[in-house]
Amino acid sequence: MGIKLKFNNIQKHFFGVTALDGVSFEIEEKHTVGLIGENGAGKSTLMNILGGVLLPDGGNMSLDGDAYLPSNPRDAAQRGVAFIHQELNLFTNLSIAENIYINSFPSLKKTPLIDKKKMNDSLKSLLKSLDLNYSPSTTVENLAPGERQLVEIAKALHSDAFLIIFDEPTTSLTARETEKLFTILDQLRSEGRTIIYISHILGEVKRITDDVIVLRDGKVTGNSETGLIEIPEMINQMVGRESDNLFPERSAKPKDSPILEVKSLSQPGIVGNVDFSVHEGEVLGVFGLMGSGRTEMARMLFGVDTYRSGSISIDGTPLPRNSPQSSIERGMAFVTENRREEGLLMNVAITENIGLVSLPDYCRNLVKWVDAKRMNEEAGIIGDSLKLKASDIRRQPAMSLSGGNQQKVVIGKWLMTKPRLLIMDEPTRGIDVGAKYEVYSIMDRLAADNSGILFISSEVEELIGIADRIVVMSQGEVVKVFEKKDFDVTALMAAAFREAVA
Amino acid sequence: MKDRNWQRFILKNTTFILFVLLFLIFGILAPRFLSFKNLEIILSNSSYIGIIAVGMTFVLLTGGIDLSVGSTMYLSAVSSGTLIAAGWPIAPTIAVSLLIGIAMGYVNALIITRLKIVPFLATLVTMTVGRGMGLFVTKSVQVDFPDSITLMSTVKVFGFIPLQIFIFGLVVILAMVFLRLTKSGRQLYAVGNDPLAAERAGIQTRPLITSTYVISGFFAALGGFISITQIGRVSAGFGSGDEFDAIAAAVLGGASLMGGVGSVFPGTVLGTVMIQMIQAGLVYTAVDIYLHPIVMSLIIFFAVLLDSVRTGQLKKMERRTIMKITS
Amino acid sequence: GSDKADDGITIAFCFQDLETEFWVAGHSAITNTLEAQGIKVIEKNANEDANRQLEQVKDVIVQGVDGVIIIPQDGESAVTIAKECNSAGVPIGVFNRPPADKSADALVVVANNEAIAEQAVEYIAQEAMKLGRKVTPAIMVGDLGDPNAVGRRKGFYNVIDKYPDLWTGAPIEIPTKWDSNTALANLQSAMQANPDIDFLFTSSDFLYPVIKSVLAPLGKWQKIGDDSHILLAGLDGDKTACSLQKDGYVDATGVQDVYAEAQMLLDAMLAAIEKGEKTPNEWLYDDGFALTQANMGEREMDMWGCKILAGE
Amino acid sequence: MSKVDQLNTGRVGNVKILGRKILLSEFFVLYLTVFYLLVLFPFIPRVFSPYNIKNVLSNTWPLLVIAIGQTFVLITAGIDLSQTSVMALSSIFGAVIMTSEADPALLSKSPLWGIMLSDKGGLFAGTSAALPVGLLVMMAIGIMIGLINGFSVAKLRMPPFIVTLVSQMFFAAVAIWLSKSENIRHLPESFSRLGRGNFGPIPIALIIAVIIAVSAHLLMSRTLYGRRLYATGINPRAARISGVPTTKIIIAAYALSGFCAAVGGILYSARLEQGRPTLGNTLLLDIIGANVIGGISLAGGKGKVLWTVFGVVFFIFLSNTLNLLNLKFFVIDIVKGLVILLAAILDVVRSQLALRYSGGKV
Ligand SMILES: Nc1ncnc2c1ncn2[C@@H]1O[C@H](COP(=O)(O)OP(=O)(O)OP(=O)(O)O)[C@@H](O)[C@H]1O
Ligand SMILES: Nc1ncnc2c1ncn2[C@@H]1O[C@H](COP(=O)(O)OP(=O)(O)OP(=O)(O)O)[C@@H](O)[C@H]1O
Ligand SMILES: [Mg+2]
Ligand SMILES: [Mg+2]
Repeated sequence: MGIKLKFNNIQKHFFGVTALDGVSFEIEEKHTVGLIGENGAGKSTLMNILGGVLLPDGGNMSLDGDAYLPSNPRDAAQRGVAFIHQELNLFTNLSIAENIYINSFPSLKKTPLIDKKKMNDSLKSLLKSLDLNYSPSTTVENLAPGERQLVEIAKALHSDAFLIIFDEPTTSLTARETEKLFTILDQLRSEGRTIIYISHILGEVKRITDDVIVLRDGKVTGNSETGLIEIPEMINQMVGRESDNLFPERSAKPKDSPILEVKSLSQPGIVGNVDFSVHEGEVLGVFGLMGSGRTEMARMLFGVDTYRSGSISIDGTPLPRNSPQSSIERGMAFVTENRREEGLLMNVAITENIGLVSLPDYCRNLVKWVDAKRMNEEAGIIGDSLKLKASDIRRQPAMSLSGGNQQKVVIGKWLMTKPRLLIMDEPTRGIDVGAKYEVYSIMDRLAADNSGILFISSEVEELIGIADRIVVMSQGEVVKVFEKKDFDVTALMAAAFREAVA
Repeated sequence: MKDRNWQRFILKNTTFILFVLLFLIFGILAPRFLSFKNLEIILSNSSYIGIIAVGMTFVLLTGGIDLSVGSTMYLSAVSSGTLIAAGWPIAPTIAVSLLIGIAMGYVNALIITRLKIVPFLATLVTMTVGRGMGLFVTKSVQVDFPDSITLMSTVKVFGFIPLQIFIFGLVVILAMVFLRLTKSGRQLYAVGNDPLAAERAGIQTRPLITSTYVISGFFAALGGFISITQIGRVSAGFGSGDEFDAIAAAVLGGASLMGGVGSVFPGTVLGTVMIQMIQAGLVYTAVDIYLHPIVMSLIIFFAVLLDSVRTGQLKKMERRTIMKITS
Repeated sequence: GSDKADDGITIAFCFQDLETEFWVAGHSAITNTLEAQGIKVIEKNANEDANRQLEQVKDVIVQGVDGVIIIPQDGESAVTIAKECNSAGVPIGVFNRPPADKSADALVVVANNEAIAEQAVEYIAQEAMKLGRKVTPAIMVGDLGDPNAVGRRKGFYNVIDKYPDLWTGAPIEIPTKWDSNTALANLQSAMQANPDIDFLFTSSDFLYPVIKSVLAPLGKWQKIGDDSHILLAGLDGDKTACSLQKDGYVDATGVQDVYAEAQMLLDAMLAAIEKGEKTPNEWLYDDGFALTQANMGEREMDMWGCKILAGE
Repeated sequence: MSKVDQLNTGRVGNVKILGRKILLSEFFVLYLTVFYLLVLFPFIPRVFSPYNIKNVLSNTWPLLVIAIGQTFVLITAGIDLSQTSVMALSSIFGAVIMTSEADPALLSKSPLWGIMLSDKGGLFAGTSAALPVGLLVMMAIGIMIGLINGFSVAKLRMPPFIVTLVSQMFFAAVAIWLSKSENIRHLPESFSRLGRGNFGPIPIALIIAVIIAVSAHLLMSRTLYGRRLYATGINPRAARISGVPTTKIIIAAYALSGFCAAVGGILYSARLEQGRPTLGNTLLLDIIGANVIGGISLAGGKGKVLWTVFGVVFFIFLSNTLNLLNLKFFVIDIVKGLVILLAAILDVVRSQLALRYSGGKV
């Protein structure tokens, strides 16, 4: 088999940060290659160069044996390279079909008009194969994040590219969708396409790739056949040290006194009769399939969305409806699942982002003078404790961080409020193993300090690893609450599918 | 279920329903208002600003703005006036004046896409310079147009459609087809929604943005010409302030200044015609002229309020239902 | 503030805009007369902004002009600007719109909008009486923020109120905002809503092309004497009005004599500069007149528009 | 850059560094204005005469105050087109309260006649309370209109452009209707002093403008409100979830804009010594233009008071010099447009350089 793609000494610097420092490796044709590395290791940057989004500062590439240097995404597409970005790249005001066909609309019998029927018909089976049960003419605005990610995938599958890049495609997908995606990847491979697959979930990488490339600080630190390398070794190559524990030991046991009590919360069509409580020192996991209503429930709890009936109380006192501000005053914190749109002020400095929620705590006197110095210091400390990888956190905008580090900023801004109850919606999505461990440790520390944590996740393993109890939701209702002793992957999955629950 | 569909229908068409209601209310207050002739007059008086507003919609869709349309109208009208006075035949004169519109649009586009100057400033510049150049030509003296031009406003296409309404209709249909059914049209929405993502998706944003300003300039010149056929005279203030009317019509029709949202039909057309209709209604019902703008702005405010309530309600209705519908 | 190096006289001419023929005529009357006498003219256009005009006048004072002539946006701002000139010791002439009061010293030429409108409308009233039936009057009102428009509307109403029995009802008011397109739309609506309108007064002559384009398709653009003729009167006295009146479409035109006004003002101004007066104070009156079908013979050449027409 | 490097690059390098510093400086628009004036100086030496400087500055203050109000709204990604009618309406109300005589021939048709206005003047005619009450009412009107705008935008979720366009139409018409198109004169001397008087050697208008500019600057850059204002402008959804009361922030921004417009209206009315129903109706593009030239983004989240100040100064000097140059009126438009274009181009070059060099520093 020939060489599909060759990187030779690729360099890329941003504002003094070295993102790629002489990256060289080759990818064999028809292989599926895993690309792994810590947050900020340079994976997305390398792919952006490959996809024509960025130009390298030095080095060269060759594709199919010819020199290759795309100056924009169109060039890349013409050379048969398709790219599913880490950040969703969809037009929310257009339909699914239009997003997929955005650059290749079929025309109606030699007129300049679009053949809508053809376009929509041709996609029906594709969407079905992805379990995306929407008409192709549905506007993307109406889709949940996970569903949007499926559209991105559909977009790449639909192109006839022979080199397809997946940059963390499963971050918004649950187990079932991920399985689906893997079947599709298999199919692509059998069609003879070459795939680059970036993920922080090393199990996935181990399972589906032929080769693994490891990046650390912009350099290649590992390059081997997947069969010849085990996960601990991958981690070793990624972080430069051994690590056997994926989850920290829980340092304290939950108390009996409840912090959050939710009683028959309902909103017609969305959630119904949700009852549960989070206790002091407890990590309460929430599991469910995509679209099971976990996010919506969390948003109601925090006061972002309205609900029709039921009660939410913190420390025994009911919470006013629909006011994130008073939720925060009562000690709640909320890491949303959508960091780009709801988590960060993208072009604002990192410290400002971290300080945003706790601003009132750094204000003096009547005019609410902000003590910027003190705030920046504290934000810096939080940043350090999260091992945030940035060159100058007072000036650098959040936008310039790697995906995982952005997530850390979001978590950081809530940690700064020293929350009593922290709601985390898919907080480990897109962050590397090391950072995940840190997030779990943070949860543990908070719990040990008597805070409560509501931890929404689609990864059963991490819930089992860190939660004290797990609530399983399906179709907007709480199906079952599992005690720690009953934790079991199959039982949890079964509950999520509502099998044998009755 | 039926109920819900009705609700949805009403919500989707509130602006149109309000339009019809207003028409009826004015009709009750002044029965002559309900005539076919009146409708024709309203449409005919909407056409020139409507055409400009259609062009403006294109620009707004990409998140831009075109303040120069009023000056473009003036400059191109002044040129055609000068050419006619110099003895040019009508057809090439019209062609030249439209070309001037295209040229102004192209200059806007160059300043915006090549020099990377924000649309507001870029078109503010062409607005002042354009007006200055027009004044340079006329020395502020009004330009009168011969009957051969003004008689065009009485031409009926197919024997019953007034020329200006016909052209307006044509512009609307073409624009609608372009925006809804062509590749460039859909890509325009994409660019307005997220320019960075559009770039990444491989869309050629620069020619697209250029085209919107060219279209806007062209329609400004065309609208200006339609206006001349109706009023026969171009004085130094011709077109000034029309940029705001055009933007207002488009925004009333639902276009967003942030880009990505808006439609030519019903949106902008309804916005334009609605303003014209209220204006006519106020004259029909003989409201004290000091109160005209007051009543007009209250009605527009109400229309926009209704629209935002409706959008909120629609969003709520279209929220996905997660729970299984039991029973 | 005259620190000028050369001996020539410099006069600043600050006008508020040149959007209609009337203002263009006023502008050329003043500049041509001045330049013919070898006087240097600095021109400033305030684009209908009283404040900008104040700023421009201050700017020309800085330049050490010998005199300032303004066409103010309105009477009140004229007072303020005149005071500015008084304190700088520069003679000021105010053209066409009189200062609201006499607290500042200025050379003022006044045309009385209200009176002129009244004269024109009075003629129509007399004509209407001859018809032996009631007449339905309508007025095209200018921009309500412009004092000229308001004065003309008042003059119109003075006559309407004087002959209450002559009219079928209250006049129909048609807003124009001094904008042709608005005027077109509203006149069309008004004619549709009140097909029996048979007397139309336009607050400015510049709207005649619009009036024609609305009335013609209705068959109402007819010469005097025709049964469907609508009594027409306007105000300004421009070229179009003159030719329409000659052709027998327009019954009467309120005229302010822009040339005579310019001459009066300039004479007074130059005399003051000659004498070294810094704050001359004198009011000169132009009562205007109405050029009607009845007095066309004698007074035609007193209307500036007719002079322009004849000159072409 | 190390010391040795600096020595080696020598004078050429120093000039380059200075050039770069100027280009990258926040004061760029100010430097640009100064440069522009220096270029013009040989042609119009009067530009630096004390009278002219005084004149230019006196034109600056009111516009500055109004433009700063606009800045608040622009930062929220909104726009306030109603500022001009705030000026007009507050001008009329202030005059109605303060005027010492009203001519029945002119004003008896006003809806306020007999209620707030008679031939003896306004409600507080001639009393010492006239000035303070008049000023308070004027500012209250500005704030009130701002609150209505803000409420419609933030609470009723209506688009800012159309909301403020409608309120511009509405309140401008109300001002004209209430005064039946007439200007109202005979305002107290103490009021006119605000526009043209001095406090010692310093014009009162300057003091007012500086107080407002400095407070606005501090408010935006140092206080909780300011931080939250930017956050709201950049990403309202993220801000709301982070506990920023975005609704209140936006409403306050519009109220501030209305307030500033009213203060501008006070200064302009005082200068013209009259209540004018059409005050400021042509000022809108200057207000927004000065902001945009200063670098404030219409897309929200970006801007500083200092930038607005420079933008206003640039605009005022531009029209002042064009006046002094004695160009034909139609040439003025052309030149004005081209100078703005040039300034805008330089600003683009500048921000691109800034992007490039900010990397060098870290
Ligand atoms: N536009 C940019 N401006 C400045 N720095 C950038 C930019 N893009 C990336 N970087 C920096 O380059 C480095 C590599 O980032 P990259 O996004 O490639 O990481 P990654 O491996 O994809 O991480 P993750 O797993 O978190 O997505 C990081 O330090 C990041 O901060
Ligand atoms: N039709 C829709 N219109 C707008 N937003 C929607 C719609 N459907 C879902 N969403 C949004 O998508 C998000 C996810 O929805 P939901 O809560 O049902 O999923 P979940 O159980 O959290 O699973 P996941 O987060 O994995 O998608 C929520 O923020 C919700 O508001
Ligand atoms: Mg990445
Ligand atoms: Mg979710």
